[in-house]
Amino acid sequence: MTATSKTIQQPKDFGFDADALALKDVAEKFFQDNLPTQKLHALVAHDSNLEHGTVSRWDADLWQQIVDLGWLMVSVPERVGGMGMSAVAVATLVEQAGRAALPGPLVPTLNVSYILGACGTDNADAALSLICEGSTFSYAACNKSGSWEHDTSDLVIEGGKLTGEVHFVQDAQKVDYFLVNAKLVNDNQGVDTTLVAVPANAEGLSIMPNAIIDLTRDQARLQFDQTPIENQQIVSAPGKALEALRLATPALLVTISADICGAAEWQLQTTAEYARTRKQFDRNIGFFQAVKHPLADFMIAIDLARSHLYNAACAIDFEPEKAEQFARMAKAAASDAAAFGSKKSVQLHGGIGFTWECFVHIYMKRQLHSQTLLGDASHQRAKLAELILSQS
Amino acid sequence: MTATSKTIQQPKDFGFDADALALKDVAEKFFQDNLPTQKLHALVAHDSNLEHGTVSRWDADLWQQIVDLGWLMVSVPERVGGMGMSAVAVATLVEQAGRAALPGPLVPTLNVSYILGACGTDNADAALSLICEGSTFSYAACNKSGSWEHDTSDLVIEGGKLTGEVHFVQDAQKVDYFLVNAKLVNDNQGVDTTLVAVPANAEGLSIMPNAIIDLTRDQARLQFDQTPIENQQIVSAPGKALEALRLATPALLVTISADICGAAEWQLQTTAEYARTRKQFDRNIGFFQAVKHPLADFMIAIDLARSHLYNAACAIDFEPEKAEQFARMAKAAASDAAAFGSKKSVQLHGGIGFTWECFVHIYMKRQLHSQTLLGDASHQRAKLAELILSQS
Amino acid sequence: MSKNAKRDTPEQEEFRRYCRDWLASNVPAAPNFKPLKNGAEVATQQHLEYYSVWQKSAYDAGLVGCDYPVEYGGGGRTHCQSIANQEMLRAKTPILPGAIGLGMAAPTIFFHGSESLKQRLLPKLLSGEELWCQGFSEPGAGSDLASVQTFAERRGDKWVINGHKVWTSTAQFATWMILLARTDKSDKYNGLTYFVVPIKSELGKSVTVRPLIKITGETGFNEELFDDLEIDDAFRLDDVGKGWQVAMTTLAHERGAGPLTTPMSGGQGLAEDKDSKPKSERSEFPLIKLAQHCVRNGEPAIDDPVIRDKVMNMLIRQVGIKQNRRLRRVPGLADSQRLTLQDKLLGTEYLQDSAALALEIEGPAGTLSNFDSAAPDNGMWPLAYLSSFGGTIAAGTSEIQRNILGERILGLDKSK
Amino acid sequence: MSKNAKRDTPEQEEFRRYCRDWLASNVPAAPNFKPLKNGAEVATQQHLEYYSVWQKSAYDAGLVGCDYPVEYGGGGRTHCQSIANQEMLRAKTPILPGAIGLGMAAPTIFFHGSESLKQRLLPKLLSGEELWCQGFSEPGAGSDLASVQTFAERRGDKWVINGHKVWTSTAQFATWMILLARTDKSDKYNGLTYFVVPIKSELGKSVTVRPLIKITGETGFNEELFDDLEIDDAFRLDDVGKGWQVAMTTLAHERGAGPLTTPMSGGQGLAEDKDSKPKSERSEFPLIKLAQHCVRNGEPAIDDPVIRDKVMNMLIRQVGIKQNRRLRRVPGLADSQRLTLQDKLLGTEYLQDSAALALEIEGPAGTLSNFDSAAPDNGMWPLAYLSSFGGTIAAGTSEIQRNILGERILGLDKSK
Repeated sequence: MTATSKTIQQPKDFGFDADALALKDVAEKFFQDNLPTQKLHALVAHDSNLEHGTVSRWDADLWQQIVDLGWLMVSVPERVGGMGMSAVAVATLVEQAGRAALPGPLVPTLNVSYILGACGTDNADAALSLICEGSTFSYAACNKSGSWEHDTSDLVIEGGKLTGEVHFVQDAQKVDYFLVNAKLVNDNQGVDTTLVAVPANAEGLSIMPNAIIDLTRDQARLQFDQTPIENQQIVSAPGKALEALRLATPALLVTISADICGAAEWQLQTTAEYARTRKQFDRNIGFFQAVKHPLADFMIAIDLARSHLYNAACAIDFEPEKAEQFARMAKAAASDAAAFGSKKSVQLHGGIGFTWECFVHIYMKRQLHSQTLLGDASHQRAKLAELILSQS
Repeated sequence: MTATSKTIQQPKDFGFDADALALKDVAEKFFQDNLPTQKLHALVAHDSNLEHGTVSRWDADLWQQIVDLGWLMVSVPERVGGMGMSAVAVATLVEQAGRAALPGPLVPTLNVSYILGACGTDNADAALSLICEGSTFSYAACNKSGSWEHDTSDLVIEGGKLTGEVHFVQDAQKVDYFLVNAKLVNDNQGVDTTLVAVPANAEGLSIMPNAIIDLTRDQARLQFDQTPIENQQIVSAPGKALEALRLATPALLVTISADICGAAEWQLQTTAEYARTRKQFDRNIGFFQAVKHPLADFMIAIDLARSHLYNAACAIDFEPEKAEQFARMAKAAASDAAAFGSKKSVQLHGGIGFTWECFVHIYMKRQLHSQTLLGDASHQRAKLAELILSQS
Repeated sequence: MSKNAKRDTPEQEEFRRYCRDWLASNVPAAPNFKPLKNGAEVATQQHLEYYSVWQKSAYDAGLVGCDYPVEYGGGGRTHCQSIANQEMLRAKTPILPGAIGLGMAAPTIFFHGSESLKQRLLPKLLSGEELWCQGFSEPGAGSDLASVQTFAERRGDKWVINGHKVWTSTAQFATWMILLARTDKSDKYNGLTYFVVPIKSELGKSVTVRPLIKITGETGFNEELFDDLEIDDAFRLDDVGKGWQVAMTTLAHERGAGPLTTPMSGGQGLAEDKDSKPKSERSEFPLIKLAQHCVRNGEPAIDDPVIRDKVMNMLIRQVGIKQNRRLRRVPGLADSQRLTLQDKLLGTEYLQDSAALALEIEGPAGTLSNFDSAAPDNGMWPLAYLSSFGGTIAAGTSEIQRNILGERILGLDKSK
Repeated sequence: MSKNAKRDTPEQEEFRRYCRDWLASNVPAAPNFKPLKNGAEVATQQHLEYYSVWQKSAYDAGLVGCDYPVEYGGGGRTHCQSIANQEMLRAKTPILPGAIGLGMAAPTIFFHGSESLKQRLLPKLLSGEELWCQGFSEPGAGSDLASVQTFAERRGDKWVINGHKVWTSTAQFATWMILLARTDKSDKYNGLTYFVVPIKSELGKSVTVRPLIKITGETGFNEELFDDLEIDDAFRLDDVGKGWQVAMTTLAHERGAGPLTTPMSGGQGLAEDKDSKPKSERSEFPLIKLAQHCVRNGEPAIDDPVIRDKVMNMLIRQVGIKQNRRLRRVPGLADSQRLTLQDKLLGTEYLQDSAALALEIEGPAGTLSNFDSAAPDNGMWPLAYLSSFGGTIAAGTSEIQRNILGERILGLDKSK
């Protein structure tokens, strides 16, 4: 595969080669076999009292299988022992995980692998090696208001100590390490945004879980109080952290979009199956256009979102100057598809859809959560407008 | 009717009294009898070549009947010989005219009667007397970009001469007078926005018709070249023109919203009638939810818009401090209802709806025009936000 | 007041004065829990006691059931229940716990019950001593009520009932249930029969009541299993096979379209009388305040013009719904039935869409549940969004509502 | 090129070279009118002449009809039409005027016509000497094609046709029409028969062709009235009563789903090859430029964040449609049929919604028609909006498209 032609920068097939196809097929079968929806429901929805809803239960054995399959390192470069697969391959893997609504830090770890890959330092490579060994990471950067920008972290490193609070950290109770975005205060050069790998059991770190709606994830606020930071924990090159984050942004948007697309396909198929078999007024309800047409619209929305997804993923590898643009389109399309489809998946199930025992609410709640991650659809459109209009 | 209670400022029935009911009933019957849709079609759609589309044909005899019924002066105060009816009565009259898609300067003249009524000068009263005698007016204030604000006119009066261009003037080829918004240049006091009544046949005035999509109206650019202005033509009090316009704004928004609501009801009923009788797949197409549900949604949108309409009209008489807020809500609701319903009225008519001989396109085109007059829905919402948020 | 407002009859005028006098000194003190908004919300023994005491007191004073004949425990008056309702609303009384009994069971028994059933059941229903619940919905019969499968088999003078009912409010407290059952499998509409069923006395025997867990994780509804429940034929309403017609009487009264006015009491616990003018749009429209407090990407959400546009659109919908309710009472200006039939759809979809917009306003904080102390507005919005599907699904889904509008108002062919 | 891209067969490779050579020196100069984008747009004698000359020349060179057998005037090649099409697109040749003949009539005649009809009709169809039109739609048969009422009555060896067809492109120039007629009133689907009908020779006699005026005031379609048109039984395709099945062959090829590749030529007059990567999104997405030039309430429309949000949403849809077309060709990654069936709906609704947004951007100037010199973008947008309903109505309305998706892809019960 090459991108020699001046007019055709991307390969027509999105770079979806035999390796990618194999990964997709294996992942599809793996989740079908190992995490059917009734198993997921028993796992995460076993307690309906949300007062206890501060940690999502996950299946440690299943997770170990995922680690053993090497899926944490699909996007880790080959030079540090990873699989170095194309972004479109990674997207299809995450889609299958999203379709199963997998509880576990797959997306957070993949995201960190992209950020570390963009750092290009020896320390970053060492952290990538940890991922290859099965360690999990989550990126921690949000201030209290949940900003979707990279330079708003309230964390500070001064005199080798990390202090402050960071919010909305994904799967915080499941990961081994946090990749923390902090301002390094340096007497000579002022303040520099810096990326630091911190173990979850670090001294001075308190993990304060949120009570959240999504049953398949957990989320927390991290409180650092004089947590000691060694030099080898600093993974970004001096003055280059924001640049690395900028480079990794399209991949971060692609993974969450892929998760949404996969979950949406589950919602579509599950609701269509119900419409094929549920009878009212002596007909399967799929007969009624008030059921059929929203499902057709949902299908279309999913397929547009998937088209954007692969286009964005392909751009990461073949057309990096367009990757952020396309990735923002993908996240906007995926979020809108999910909002529409989640609503219809519950509504069209009727009374049963309003019960805890029906599976659709698990996916609706996961989608509501995913929609806001890294910015919702209207945020993506605002950023897209900035990107497009600045080209004039 | 009084508004004494502190909590209930508006009468519950919107001030819709026996006189208003009588006016509504007479108007409804009048337009049914005298302007059935086939007559309208023969009148305005007789030539399908839009190259000739710079004037909408109208029925002078019909218009004279309208004048004779006194409908130009329904909102002219009784003290100057008008009928001084409630705004809600005026709204129901205009609704019926809109339902008939009446070609003729009814709304423009009513609008000017509200502006003149708010001026409160002897010259304004003299102009109102002209309306009582059957003269028609159109308000001319837009600059080239079609601004929806009152203070952006490019016209200037200097040394008793009016010069400049004004755009998007409604029914310009049908009215006897223009009420012109101009900057009066005064050596002592600087520049003052001023309202001036100018006869359509004034010296130095050229009327340059637009070619427009709407077949039931005409629109033009007016070019004034040293048109002489006498003192008695100045209808606003010094320094008070913008205040008068601000006072009249809710009424201007109410009349166009009423026109839209009436036309929308025609669109709904005509399309429902088609759905009751047109057969496809051996069923009347109204059986199909893809036809039925959009019509139900259109009905709902119309009724919400009408509810806003009467609330806004009632506020003009009983709760003036809220009138602009409510009127902007009414115009937003009416414009959105029209956009949705016009689209469905053509689409649900299928192939026949795409032909010139079917009547639905006449209403779609009138609605497209009405939607932008005085600002479309998103403009109204932006203004509404300003009004509401400034109350904090 | 406008000319169109209805005048009281002399009987009504006198009764209004009586109600006002009585209420002046008999409205109970607010409870020490959050006041409920309607009878279906009764969830605890504490609720039940507080509201039963109130219903009995209002009944004894003649404010509940006043239009029912004296021989059935009523007040024997004419068109006076609406007066009592208005005055109880005005006086902000507590709600009545017997909402399903008063609104649905009572008129159905009155129009279709035998003389002896009326005498036996109505007095304790009106006084609130016996609570009622409704057994219509089933797992397989939601929108299509006529497809109920719970079967009543005739055995001499008895009926033996087996089946499964769902979405039953207050079944855990009810003495009686109105029940629609199939008595003939070969005829969908003419194979239904309507019964009144004693459930409390059979609990744990042939009747099992279980709480249903909602999408939010909360309870609030029940399901009931009938396992060879035997009842007397005297508990049948109207003829065998007439159940569908009897159920129409129930549903008409549920929708406020039946001839008998439902006793309604309340105001306590309601923020605002829906007919009185609020002080400002902002105070009863929480999204503006929410958007001012929430930060989206570093700026208050309300400063984002896209959010602003959506918030204004929602405000316009809210005001429109209120005005729509006002408009429907103005004869000559609007078709009252056309507007009334829109009400459920408008209200429930507004609640859903405004909750969805609230989540958009909240951004990342919208992920937090009502059990997280950092959640804006105490985490009410994710809960409100999930709960809103109860509204768009129950009592005629939004899809069914649109059918009704197209068919009854626009005369389109039935979609079923 | 990626590994998945298809390779040419040796025959295709050689033919591609031949096409390229021939085209290098035989593409005609641009016409002195605005080049047309497809055969259905042919409206004047001038159009007809220019494009007929081109079709004849391309046919003579073997680029049109190359996959048809030699005995029917074809080139006798295998899978070469797609090669010719690609090369003609690349060379930006003029369009072919015989689109309905080539795309719909030819494959139908090929699969269902008698040997003598094939020999008689196909050569002049392929060469463009005889133009064809399609007589399917009727005033009462739009979405429901099987309800055609135009009646063909058998009289010995002849058929006598009476009826009314509508929405016929280029009927005024056509020699032949493919016609679906009813031959049995008692059987909806099995009562149809398919004919080829000489219409030019009967014009002004038993056939009347009249222009239909569109919602825009423009012409472009025709309607035809048949008044005792007598044709020979030899003009029947397939058996009596098999018209519906024959029509399916026509429709499958119209939608690009039939086995025979339609000869397509063009590129002249098209802004951009849809498969090649544009230089920038902005150049092929006119709404951004429009929003920069139009003023809404004193400011450039593009500075209004609400407009911006809508413009970006439309851009996302446009790019999505393009990527959807790309995705459908990647085996293993997507279900090609599922995506292909969305294409018409996506494209036509995008055109409608983007034109509506353009009108919103234009504000008051959106009232101006294409005949007003002050109209932005030469007044194309109001015209585009009105014209867009042709797209969402013709060839399967958007409502029918959604049925197809729900039924064929999701397996839901048929709504009819």
